[in-house]
Amino acid sequence: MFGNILIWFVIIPVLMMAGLGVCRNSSMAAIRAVMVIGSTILLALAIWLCVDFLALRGAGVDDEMLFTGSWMWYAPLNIHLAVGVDGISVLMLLLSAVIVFAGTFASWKINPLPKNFFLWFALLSTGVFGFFISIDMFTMFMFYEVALIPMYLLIGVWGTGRKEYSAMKLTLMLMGGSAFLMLGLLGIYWHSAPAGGELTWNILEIARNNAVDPSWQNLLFCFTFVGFGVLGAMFPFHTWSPDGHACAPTAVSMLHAGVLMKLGGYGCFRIAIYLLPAAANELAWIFIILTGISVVYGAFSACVQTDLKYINAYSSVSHCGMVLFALLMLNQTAMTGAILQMLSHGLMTALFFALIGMIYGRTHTRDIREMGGLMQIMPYLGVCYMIAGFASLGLPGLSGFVAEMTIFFGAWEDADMFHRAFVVAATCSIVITAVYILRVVGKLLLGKVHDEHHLQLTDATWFERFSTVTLIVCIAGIGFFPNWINETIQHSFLPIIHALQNAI
Amino acid sequence: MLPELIILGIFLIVFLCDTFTPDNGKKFLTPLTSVLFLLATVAIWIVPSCQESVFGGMYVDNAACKAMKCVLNVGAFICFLEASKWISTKEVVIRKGEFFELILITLFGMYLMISARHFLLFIIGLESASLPIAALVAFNKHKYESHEAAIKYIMTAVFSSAILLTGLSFVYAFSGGSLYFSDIAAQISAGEMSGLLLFALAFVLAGIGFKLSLVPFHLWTADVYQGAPTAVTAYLSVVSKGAAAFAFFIIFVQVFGQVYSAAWEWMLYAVIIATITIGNLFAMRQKNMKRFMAFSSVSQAGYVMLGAMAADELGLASMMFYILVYVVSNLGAFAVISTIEDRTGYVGMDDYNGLHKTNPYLAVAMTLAMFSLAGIPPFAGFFSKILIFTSVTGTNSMALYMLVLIALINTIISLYYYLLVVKAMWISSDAPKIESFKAGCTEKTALWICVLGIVFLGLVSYVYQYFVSSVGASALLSLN
Amino acid sequence: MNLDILWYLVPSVIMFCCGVYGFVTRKNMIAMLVSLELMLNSADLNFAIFNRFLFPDKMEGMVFTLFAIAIAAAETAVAIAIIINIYRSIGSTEIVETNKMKH
Amino acid sequence: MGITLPILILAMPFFMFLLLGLGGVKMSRKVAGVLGILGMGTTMTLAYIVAFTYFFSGDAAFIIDGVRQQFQVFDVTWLAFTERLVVKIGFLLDPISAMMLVVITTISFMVHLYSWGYMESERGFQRYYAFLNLFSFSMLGLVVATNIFQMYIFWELVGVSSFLLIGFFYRLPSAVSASKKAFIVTRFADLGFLLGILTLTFFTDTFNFVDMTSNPMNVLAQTGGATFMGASVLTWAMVLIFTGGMGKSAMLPLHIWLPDAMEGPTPVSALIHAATMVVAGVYLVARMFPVYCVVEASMTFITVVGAITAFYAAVVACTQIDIKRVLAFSTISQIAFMMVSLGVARDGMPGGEHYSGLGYMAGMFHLFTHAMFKALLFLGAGALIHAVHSNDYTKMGGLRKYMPITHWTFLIGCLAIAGIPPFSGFFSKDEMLAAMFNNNWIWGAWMTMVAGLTAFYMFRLYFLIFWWEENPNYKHHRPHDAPWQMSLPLIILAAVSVVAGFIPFGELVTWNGVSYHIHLEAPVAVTSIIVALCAIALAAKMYMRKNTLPEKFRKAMPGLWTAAHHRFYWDELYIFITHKIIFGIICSAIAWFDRHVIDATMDGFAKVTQKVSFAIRGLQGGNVQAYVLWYFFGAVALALITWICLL
Amino acid sequence: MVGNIILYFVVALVITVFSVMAVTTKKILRAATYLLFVLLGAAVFYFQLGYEFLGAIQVAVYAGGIMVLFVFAILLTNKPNENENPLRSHRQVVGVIASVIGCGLLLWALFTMPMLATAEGTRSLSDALTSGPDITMKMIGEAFTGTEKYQYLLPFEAVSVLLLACIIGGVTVARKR
Repeated sequence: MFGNILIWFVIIPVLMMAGLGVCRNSSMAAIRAVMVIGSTILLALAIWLCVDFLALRGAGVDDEMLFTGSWMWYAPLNIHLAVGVDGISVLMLLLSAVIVFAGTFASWKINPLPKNFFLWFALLSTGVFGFFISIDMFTMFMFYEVALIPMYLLIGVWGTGRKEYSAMKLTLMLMGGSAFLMLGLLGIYWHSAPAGGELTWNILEIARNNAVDPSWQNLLFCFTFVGFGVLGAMFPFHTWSPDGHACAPTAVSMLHAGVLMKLGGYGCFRIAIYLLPAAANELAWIFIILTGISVVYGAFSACVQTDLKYINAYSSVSHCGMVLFALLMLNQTAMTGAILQMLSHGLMTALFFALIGMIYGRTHTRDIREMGGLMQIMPYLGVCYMIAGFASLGLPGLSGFVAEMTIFFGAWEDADMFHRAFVVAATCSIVITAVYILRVVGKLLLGKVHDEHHLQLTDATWFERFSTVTLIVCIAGIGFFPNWINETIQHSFLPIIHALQNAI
Repeated sequence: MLPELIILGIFLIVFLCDTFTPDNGKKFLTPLTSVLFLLATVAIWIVPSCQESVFGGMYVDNAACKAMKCVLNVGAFICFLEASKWISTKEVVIRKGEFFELILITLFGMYLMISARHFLLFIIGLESASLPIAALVAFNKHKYESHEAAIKYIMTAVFSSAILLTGLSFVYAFSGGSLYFSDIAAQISAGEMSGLLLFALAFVLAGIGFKLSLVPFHLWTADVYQGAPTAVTAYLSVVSKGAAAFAFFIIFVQVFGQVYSAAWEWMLYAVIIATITIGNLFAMRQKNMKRFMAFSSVSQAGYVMLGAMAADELGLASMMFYILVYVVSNLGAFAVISTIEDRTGYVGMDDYNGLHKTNPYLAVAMTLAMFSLAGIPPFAGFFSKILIFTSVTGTNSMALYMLVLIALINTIISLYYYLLVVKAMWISSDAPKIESFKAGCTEKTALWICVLGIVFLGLVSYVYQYFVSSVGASALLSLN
Repeated sequence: MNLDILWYLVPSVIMFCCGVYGFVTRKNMIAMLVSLELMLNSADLNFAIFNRFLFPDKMEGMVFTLFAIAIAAAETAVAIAIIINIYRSIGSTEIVETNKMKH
Repeated sequence: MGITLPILILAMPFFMFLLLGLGGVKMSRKVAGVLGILGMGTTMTLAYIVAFTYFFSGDAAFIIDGVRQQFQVFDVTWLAFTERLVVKIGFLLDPISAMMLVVITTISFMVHLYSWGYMESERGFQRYYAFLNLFSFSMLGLVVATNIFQMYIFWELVGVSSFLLIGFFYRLPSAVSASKKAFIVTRFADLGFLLGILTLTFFTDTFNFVDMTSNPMNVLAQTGGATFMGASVLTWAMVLIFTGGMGKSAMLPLHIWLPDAMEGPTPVSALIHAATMVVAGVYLVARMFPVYCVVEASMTFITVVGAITAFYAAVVACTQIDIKRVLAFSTISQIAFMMVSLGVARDGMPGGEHYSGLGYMAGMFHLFTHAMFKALLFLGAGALIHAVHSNDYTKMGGLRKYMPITHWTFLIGCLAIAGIPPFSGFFSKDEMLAAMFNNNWIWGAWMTMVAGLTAFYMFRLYFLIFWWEENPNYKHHRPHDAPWQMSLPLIILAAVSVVAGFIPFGELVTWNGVSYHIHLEAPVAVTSIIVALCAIALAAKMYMRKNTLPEKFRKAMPGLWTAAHHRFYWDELYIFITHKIIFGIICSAIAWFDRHVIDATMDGFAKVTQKVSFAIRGLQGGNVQAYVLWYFFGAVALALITWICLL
Repeated sequence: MVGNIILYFVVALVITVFSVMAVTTKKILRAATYLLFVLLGAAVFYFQLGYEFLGAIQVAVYAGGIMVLFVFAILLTNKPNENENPLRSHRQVVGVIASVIGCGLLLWALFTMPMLATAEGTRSLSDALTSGPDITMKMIGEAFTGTEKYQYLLPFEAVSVLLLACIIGGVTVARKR
C-alpha cells in the first residue's frame, strides 16, 4: 500500500497534521517549518508524479489510469480505497500542490492560533489531494467532504467581516450540494453492475459496466451534477461564493477558489458525465443554460462590486461557470479547455486572493473606493495584480487565454443554433471581464493616491514575493507552453468521449 | 442467558457492597462497578453462548444479539465514567449505590428486550428498562427540574406502556393464540390487512417509539433530558435509545415482516420524516445544551430508523454501527457537557463562548463530537450515516430514495445547529465564561474513549464488518 | 341473544377511552394515574377476552394479563413515589405546576 | 533563409522587454535607454536584412518566375485544439510582411531614439522602454503570423501594449481612463474577430493563411453554401473578422478610443497610434484579401465603412483644438482611405487586369508612406509639445521662427499627407483614387473630397501652429528646437517622406505576387492636386494671419461646428450606453438581483426554516398532558391514515 | 345462560358508568373509589370468562394492593375534601374529542376485524367456555415453573427483577434525603 506514490499525497498532509499536533501553539518557527517542509515535499511529489506519468505515457503505457491501487475497505459494500490518476488528475494534483505551497507562504503571519489554522489547512489539503487521487466514489466523496468542512472554521475563526454568517452560509450550501451528490452516488452504486453482477463504487468499473438504468440516469445526473455544480458555483447556487470569499482569510480564499472549486468541475465530468453518459447527452442543455447564465451573470455582477474580494468571487463564478459550460459541450476540445480553465483559474484566482490579502493586510480596506494609486506605493504588488488581471481577461501568453480559446473552439464544434447562441454569449464574457478587471486596476492601482496614509505602506516582503512568483511562473508557464498539458488532458478525455458517443 | 446472568451478578455484588458498607465508605463503588462491568463486557463478547435458544424459544442469544449488547455496554461503561464526578457530589453521594444498581437493572431489561422472542418477556424487559430510569431521572432531588422531568417521564412512560399493551392485545387477536414472535409471524400475513391490525401496529410503534423518541411520541424527550442529571440524560439518549432501536428492528422485521410493505413501512416512512424534521427544527433554536442534545437525539433517532426502513441484514448491521457511532459521539458531547456542568454549573450554549481559549481540549473533543454527529468525514458519524443511507437505497424504490433525500436535506439543518456549538466555542468573540480547569481522570478516560471512537470507528472498517458478519451468522431475519 | 366477543370488547374500549380522557384532562397527578389504571385494565381485559373467545384452548393471554397486572402495580408504585416526592418538593400534585421546561 | 534571423527579430525585442522590465529598476536611465535603442537598432538591421533578402535576393524560395512567393520560415505547433485545428507560431515572409517588418522596425527605432530625448525626465523611463519593446515584439509577431490565430494572439498583445503605453502616465486619471477605453473598445472588436475566426475555421479546418488564401474558392466551397439570417456564413465570418480590424484601425463606430489614446506619450502615439498598430486592421484585410474577394458583400461593407469613416474623421479633424487629436482624426481618416482602397479592389475589374489589384497595392503603398509621414507629424507634434508644454494650438502660433527644424519637417509631413507632388503621399493617394474611380466614380469623387478636406485641416493645423500670431508667453519661456535625439528622427523621417513616393512599390508588394507597374493616372492626379491646392489655399486664407474668418465660419454654421467639435457626440453616446445602460441598468440590476433575489432566496430557506421552527414551538408546551394527547393523536392518526390509504 | 347475560349487562353498566365517573368526578378520593368498582367489574368479567385465578389476582392485587397505594398517596398529598379546580375548557374539549374519536375508531376497527368472519370469532361465550379446557391451578402452576414452550419461568423471574428494581427505585425516590 505504501509503495503507491499516490497514497503519499494523503499521508503527507496527515503527517503534517501530526507534526503540527506536537508543535506548541506559540512556536511559530516550528509550525512554519512543518508546513514549509510538508508543502515542499508535496510539491516535489507532484512534480515527480507528473514527470513519471508523462514518462510512462511517453513509453506507450496506455491504460486509462496509472499508478492504480485498490485496497478493500468496507467489504460488505465493496468499498475500496482505490487510487489512480490520469493526466487530468495529475495536473490537478500539481495545481493543488502549487497552491498549497503558495498558500503556506501567503499565510506566513497568520494570527491568532497559527497551529490550529494550519491544522485545518492541512486537513483541507488532505481532502483535496485525496479527492483527486480517488477512483472510488465513496472515498472520493469522503475526501470531498473532508475538504469542505474545514472551511467553516477557517473562515469563521480567521476570517474578517461578516464571517460567521458567511462561513455558515458557505458550509451549508456546499453541504447541501453534497447531500444531493450523495444521493446521486448512492443511486449510481446500486445500479453499478448489470443484474446479478457485483456492485461497485469503482468509477472505472462502473464506466465499463455502463449499467445504470436509463430511466434512473436522468435523475442521478441531475443530482450529481447539481451536487458538484454547487461547488462549481453554478447559477443559481453560487451565492455562497461572494460572501464566503469575501470573509475568508487569504490562504483559504486561495485554496478555496484555487482548488476547492475545481473539485466541482472535476466531479462533474468524472462522475456525472462519465458514469451517466446517456443522461449527459440528453440533459446537457439544461445545464448549458444555467452555466451559460453563470458565465455572463457573474461577469456582469462583478462590474459593479466595490469590494475587491466580491469582484473576484463573482469573477470566479463567471470563470468556473465557463468550466462547467465547457464540460457540457461534451466534446474533447471543449472539455480539454475546461480543464485548462480549471488550472488557469486556480492559479490566477489564487494569485488574486493572495494579492488582495496582502493589500488588505496593509491598507485594512478592500473597498476600491477607498484606495487608489497603489502602483506608486507598492509597485511589486501592483504589477502582480495587473498580471493576474491580464491572466483573468485572457491575455495571450498567460494561462487564461489558452483555456478560453480552447473552450471556444471546442464549443463551436456543436453547430446547432442553441449551442452557438450560448457560445456567443459566453464569448461576450471576455469583454465584460476586461471591463471589470480594468475598472479595478484603474481604481485600485492607477490614478492618484486616494489616501495619504497609504503613502507610508511598504511593498511585498520576501515570503509574499515567493508566494506570488510561484504562481506567476505557473501562469506564464501554461500560457507559453500549453501544448504538453493540452495533449495530456486530451488523451485523458478519450474514455469519456467514447462513453458519450456510445451512449447516443 | 450469560449476559443477563453476568449483569445480574454484578448487580448483586454492587447491591450487597452498597448495603453493607457505611455511607462514607462508598468511594470504591465507581471503580468496582466500572471494572466489573468492563470485564463483563469482554466476557459477553468473547464467551460463546452454549445454547442459542432457550426457554422454548422465548429467549435467543445469538451473535447479533451479543453484538448489540456489547454496543449498549460500551455506552453504559462510558456513562459510568462520566457519572463518577457527579455521583460523588454531596447531594447525591448517598444514592451512589442505587445509581449503579438501577442502571444495571435497566441494562438487564434492555438485554431482555433484545433477546426476547416472546412479547411477555419483551414487555417485562421494556418495563425494566424504563421504570428504573424514572427513578434515575428524579435523582437530583435538590433540583426542581429533576422532579419535573421525572413526572413527565413516568407519566408518558406509563401512558405509552398502556398504549403498547393495548396494541399488543390487538396483536394477540391475530396471533393464533401464541405470543411467540415466530408464531405470530407465521399467522400474520398481508392478505388479512384490517383496521385492527393497523391499530395494533400503530400502537406498538407508538409504544416503542416512545423509548426511541420518535415524533410524535417524543415530546417528553426535551424536558426530561433537560431536567435529568446529565449522566442519566447521556444514558437515556444513547443506551436506552439504542436498545429500543434494536428491539424495534427485531419486532417489526421479525414479527411483522410479512406486512412490511403493506402497512408499517408507510407508518415508519411518515414517522421517520417527521422525526428527523421536527427534531431538527426544534434543535436549531435551543440554547440549553442538554435540551439541544435532546432534540438532536430525536433527529438522530430518525436516522437510526432508516436502518429499520431497509429491513434487511445490511440495514440491521448499519443500524448497529450507527448506534455504536452515535454512542461514542453523543457520549463524547455529554462528557464535555457534564464535565463543564459539574465544575461550573453552566449548560447554556452561550456559556460555551470562547471555550477554546480556556479549555482547548474540551473544545476539541466537543467539536469532534459535533462533527461526528453531523456526519462530517473523516469522523465516524460520516460513515455510519452513509452506510445507513446505502442500506436504505438498496431496494431501488423511488419512495425510499426520496426518503433518503429528505434525510439528507435534513442533515444540512442538523449541520447548522451542530455548527452553532462549534461557533460558540471557536468563533464567538465574547469573553469566555468558563474558566480553565483540569478534568478528572475518569472524565478524561471517557473523553478519550469517545474521541478515539469518533476518529477511528469509521476509518477502521473492522467494526462494521464484525456487525455484518454477526448479523449474517445469526439468521435474524429468517422466520424460525 | 348471544354473548359473543364484541359484547365484551365494547366496555373494554369504553374503559380505555375514559382512561385517555381522564389522563389528558385531570389536573391532579394521582387522578391521572387513576385514569391510567383504566387504560391498563382495558388492555388486560382485551387479552382475557381474546384468549377466551378466539383461542380458548390456550392460555397465553391470561398469563400475559397476570404479568401485566404485576407490571401495572410496579408502574403505579414508582409513579406514586415520584408524585409524593414532588409533593414534598413543591407542595402540590397539580400537573400544571410542572411545566417550567418548555419550547 | 535560415531561421536564425527571423527568430532573432522576434526574440530580440522580447528579450529586451524582459531585461528592461525585470531588471530595469536596477538600471540607470542612460543604460536602459542605450540598451533599448541598441536592441531596437539591432532588430531593425535584422529586419532590413530579412526584408531585403526577401525582395531582392531572387532566391527561389521567394520569387519564382517573377511571382513573389509566400514563404513560411518556420511554423511550430503551439497548441492543438483538435487534430486538424492546430495553432502554430511561425514566421511568414511575403511582400506585405516584409514591408511591415521594415516599417515597424524603422518607426520603432526612430521612436526609441526620439524618446530618449522626449521622455528623459519622466519617471518610469525604463518601464517605458520595456513596454516599447513589448509592443515591437507583439507587432512584429502580428505581421509575420502564418495563421490567423497567431495573428489573433499578437493582436491581443499589441492591444495590451497599447493599453500599457497609453496609460503610461498612470497617475493622470485621464490617461488611465483613456487606456481603459482603448483596451475595452478594441477588446469588444476583438470579440467580433474571434467569432469570425471561429466561424471561418469551423469550415476551413485550418488557421493557416496560405492554405486559405491560396485557394479562396475552396474556402467558399467548404462552407457548403450555409447561410445565416440571409447572408452566407462566409460573409458573416469575413465581416466579423473585419470587425476586429475596425476596432484596431478605429473605423466608425469603434473609433472613439483613438483620439483619447493621445493621452499617451507622444512618441507612443507616433509609433502605435499612427504608424503601426492602427494599420493592423488594414493589414488584416490585406492578409485575408483573396478570401474577401470571393465574398462581394464583405468588400462592399469594408468600402462603405471606410468611406464614411474617412469623411467623418476628416470633418471632425477640421474643428479640433488639440493638435494631437487633429492628427489622430487625420490618422483615422487616412486609414479609412486605405480601407476603401482595399475594398474597391477585386478580381475582374472593368479596367482590366491592371485594376483588379491596384487598390490593394495602393492601399499598401499608402500604408507605408502614411506610416512615415504620420510618424513624422506626430514626432513633430511631440517636439512642439515638448517646447510649449501644451497640446493646444491656441497656446502656439508663430512658432516657425523659434523651431525651424520642426517647422520644416512638419511642413514636409503636411505636404505629403495633402498629396502634393513630389512628396510621397501624392503617389500613394493618387493610386488609391485611381483604383476607386475605376471601381465606381462615386467612391472616387467622395474620397477626392476627403483628400481635399485632409489638405485643409492639415494646413489649418500647420498655419495655426507656425503662423497665425505669436503667443505672448514666448517671452517668458522661449520655445526652441528639440535636442538631437529628437531632431534626428524628424529629419530622417522627413527625408523618407520626401522620397518614398519614388519607390517602385508595385514591383515589390502586390496581392498575388506578380509585379506591377505603376503609372500615374493623369486625370485623377490632376484633379486631386487641384483639390488639394484649393484646400491649402483656403486654409492659408483663413489661418495664416490672425483674422476673424474662422470665427465667422463658426458663427455661420454653429450647429455643424459644435457637432463636429464634439465629434458628433459619439463619446457621449458610448458613455450613455456603457455607464447608463450597461453599468447603470444591466450590471446594477444583475447585482441587485443576485443579492436580493437569488441570495435572498437562499437566505430565505434558512429564514423560513427558522420561522417554522419558531412557529411550531407550541408543540412543546411543557404540559405532559398535551404531550400525551399528541402522542395519542399521533398513534391513532398513523393507523387511520394508513387505513385510509389502504382501503 | 340468562344469568350470564344479566350479569354481563350489570357489569358492563358498572364498568361504563364508573369509568366515566372516575374520570369526571371532582373529588379525588371518589375517583379512586369509582376506579375500585371498575376494577371489581373487570374481575367479574374475568370470572365470567372462566379465568377465576385471574379474577382473584385482579381483586387481590388491584383492589387490595394498588388501591391501598392510591388511597395512601391521596391522603398523603391532598386534603380529602378538596375539589379539583375547574379545568381549562379547551383541554376538556380536546380530551372529549380524543376519547370519542379514539373510541369510535377502535370500535370500528374491532367491529370490522377479520376474526368476526370465522367461526371462532362469532361463537358465544358458552361455546367458548366449552371449547377449551378449564384453567386449573395445576396448569397455571406448571406453566409458571416450566422452561418449555408456553411455560413462563423466565418471565416470572424477570418480573421479579423488575419488581425489585421498582422497589429500589421507589425507595430511592421517596425517601427523605
